[in-house]
Amino acid sequence: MINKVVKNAQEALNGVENGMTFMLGGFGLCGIPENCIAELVRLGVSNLTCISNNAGVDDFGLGLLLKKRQIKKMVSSYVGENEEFERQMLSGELDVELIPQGTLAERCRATGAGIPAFYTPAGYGTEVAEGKETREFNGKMYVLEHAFNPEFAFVKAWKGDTAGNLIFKGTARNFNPMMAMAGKITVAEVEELVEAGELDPNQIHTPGIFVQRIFQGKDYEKRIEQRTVTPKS
Amino acid sequence: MINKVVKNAQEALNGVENGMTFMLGGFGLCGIPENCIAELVRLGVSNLTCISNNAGVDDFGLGLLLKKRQIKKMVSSYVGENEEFERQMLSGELDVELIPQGTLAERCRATGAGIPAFYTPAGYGTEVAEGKETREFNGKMYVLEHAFNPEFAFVKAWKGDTAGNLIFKGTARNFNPMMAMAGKITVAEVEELVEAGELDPNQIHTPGIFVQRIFQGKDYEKRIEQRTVTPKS
Amino acid sequence: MALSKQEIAQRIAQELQDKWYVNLGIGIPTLVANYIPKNIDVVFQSENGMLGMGPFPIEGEEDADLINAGKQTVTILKGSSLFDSAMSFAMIRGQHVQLTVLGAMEVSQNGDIANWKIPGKMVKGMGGAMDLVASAENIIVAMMHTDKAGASKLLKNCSLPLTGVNCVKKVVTNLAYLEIRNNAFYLIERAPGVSVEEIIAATEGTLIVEGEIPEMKF
Amino acid sequence: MALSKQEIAQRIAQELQDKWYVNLGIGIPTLVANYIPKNIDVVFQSENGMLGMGPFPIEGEEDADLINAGKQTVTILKGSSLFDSAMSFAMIRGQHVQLTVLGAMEVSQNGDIANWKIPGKMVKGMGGAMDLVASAENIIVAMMHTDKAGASKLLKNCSLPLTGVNCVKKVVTNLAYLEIRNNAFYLIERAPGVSVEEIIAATEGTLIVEGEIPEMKF
Repeated sequence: MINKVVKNAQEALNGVENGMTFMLGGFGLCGIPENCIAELVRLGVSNLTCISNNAGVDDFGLGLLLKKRQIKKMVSSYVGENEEFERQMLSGELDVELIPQGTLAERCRATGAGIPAFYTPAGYGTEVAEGKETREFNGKMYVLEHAFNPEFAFVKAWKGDTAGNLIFKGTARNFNPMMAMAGKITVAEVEELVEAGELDPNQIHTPGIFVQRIFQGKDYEKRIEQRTVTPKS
Repeated sequence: MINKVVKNAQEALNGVENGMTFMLGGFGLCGIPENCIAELVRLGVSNLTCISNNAGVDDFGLGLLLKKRQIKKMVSSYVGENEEFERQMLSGELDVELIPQGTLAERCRATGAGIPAFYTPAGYGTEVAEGKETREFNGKMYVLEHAFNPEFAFVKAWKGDTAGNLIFKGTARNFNPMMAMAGKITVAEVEELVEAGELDPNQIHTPGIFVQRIFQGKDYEKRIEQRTVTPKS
Repeated sequence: MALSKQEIAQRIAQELQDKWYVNLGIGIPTLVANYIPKNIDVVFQSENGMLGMGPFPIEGEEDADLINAGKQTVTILKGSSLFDSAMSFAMIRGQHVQLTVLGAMEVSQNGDIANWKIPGKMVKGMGGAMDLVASAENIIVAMMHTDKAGASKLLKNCSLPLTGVNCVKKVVTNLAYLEIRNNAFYLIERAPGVSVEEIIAATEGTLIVEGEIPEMKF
Repeated sequence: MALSKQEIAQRIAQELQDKWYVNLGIGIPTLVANYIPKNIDVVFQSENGMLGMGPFPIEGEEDADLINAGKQTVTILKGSSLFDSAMSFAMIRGQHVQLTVLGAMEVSQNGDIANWKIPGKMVKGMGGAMDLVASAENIIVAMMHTDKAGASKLLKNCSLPLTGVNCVKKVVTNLAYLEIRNNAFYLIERAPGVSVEEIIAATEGTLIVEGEIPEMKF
């Protein structure tokens, strides 16, 4: 089996440059590639376009890159948890493209699946559809949406093997599998890296073919945004 | 959790009528809904349109329906294992629409995913693209393909629970998950039906929302088409 | 008395039907889960990738890998399933989810809804709302009838950027339960103690009042 | 001597590169798996839903739930993964598979290929071939140079319904290894003992012969 293992985030991000377009997995702070983001901060690459459902919070996730002004443009569906983001956006420092969450997910999948474009009902009749082709199918209106073209995809998995196969946990799966499919170079960081053959082939979420580099992540913080609980009775 | 269990194939096929369009999972004879097919034969419904990657063999799988002339039209990608099929097709008794396998899979998924149409490169420049819209994206030509509109989908899973969640085994997965998404009524037959909660939620291939009826299958033959082996040394 | 947010949620819960899969938006809609009629089975879909969303975890059992679309820690139930965002929105766009409940800043009498952007002031993004409203067969909007200054939020035309067009069929506000059809709001029920006149005064869009309007029952 | 089917497969195997994912069609292409150079890692994709296809099972260990695209019983390897058909063709259309090897009834000098239908006589269907040839960056065709009657299958234009257009870059036949470019077949290697003249005689399409043509080495 082809071995995809690299030593660490530093080696995994080899080739990352200013001005590139990245996809980053995660929903809120759940399932984000913490190690890769930290390495992007360390590298100081700038003028980045980041495709990610959210933009982190002020002091974690993509918020770390925003604070250092490394991001030129965000492509997201919801960015409501980040004041620095809102400030940069309203002041015009940051270019922002907001797209419906399902369209974002499907565009990521399309990118990896060799589908250049597809029709979706989401956003028809709204400013999201402005300038886009619309079309009727069976009496309902749809918008034509296109694939992305990212240089790197950074994803975070629960378990991964040396062949690049990934298994995600809980709702930390979210955008990670589609983004893994979409990267020209896909980097996977995992909480637990095992030998090929240790994962059940029937239960793999992302087949290794989509992953170019995989490494054992470290120091996961896995911060919780809204700690909601039922009091012990 | 919503309970989807029905007693048997007979109850599961309630509402099936002449002239309907069905999807049937399976690749070759691997992962086909044996119990549902047997019940379709017993019911004797006719003038059916069947969307299925293959058409079975002369005396098993969809071949059983072909032999009884219950099928008016087949929508498939490969039908090379069935002499009765070839005879009916060449004589004009059977209407056949052959479409590329990846296009078939993606059209099934699109049907269930609310995507009315998408572009694929498969078949461009061939008779498959005749009469279809073609279009250039990034210097390459693509064909516009549409979703299906089946009344029932019949799928076969390895394990299923009372909530309709499904897990497939090996390459018996094939078209079953996308077809499960696509049926107005999706019937799942399973080798092992368990209580909700017994399957790992993280490892479910088809979430129960897509399944309207599920039943414990019986008498699985699971015939092998090409028994290829390495001799014991 | 105008309804509290809890009561709005409680009234909406009466619209749930047995065997429905339901997506609840952030805010008042989330509260609907607390008032499910005892005799029916419904399953909550969370668009970040969960079917069969359970209650908040017992204190100390929070799992950072198990959150809902509002980023709150939640639990799974027996029969739950977990999946990726493409699968999640396949369910939504493919109309496998029978009901969407969401909040709104404005609703118009032709069923348009605005809830994601105030130009120049606030842009949080639409999240999954545009997919939900463009796809769901049943959409109930949970909202205040008027803004803090008393201006109606049930309008002839929305003034804010739209989330979806011609999609909202039912609205439950602090004052009333209304249905949208024929380019008008039809008053179906009043909040207990709220008069038809108060509702007329609080509604900018065309309001149809046919016959006696009953009070909501809880 | 013209190559045997095994030798055609063996010559094609020399084109494999380290770390490639490869899809092998039914027939001669399947045999390529038997000749992988020792020093490289390649992974075979089977379009019915398997990555990391292993050899045929030991007698008695056949599993009806584990077959390849030719419906033959196979095995998995350490690091294999299993998936559905939509995922499988996502890999193929998305160009994650580096090489496709397949058979053909006809190939033309502009890279068209026909391999799925003989009008009025035989229609087995295209299976995954149209997706594969429309997507793969590297396509090698394994075929006989002529039909049983001696007529060339390397043509100016295909006469049979096409599987794909302008897609084939390399052809390995029982007589030769050829590359397709500039609307012509370029003769690169001869089968051992086969003369350039024999190949010219067996090729209907434009054949370019530049300099000395070496024999294949095994």
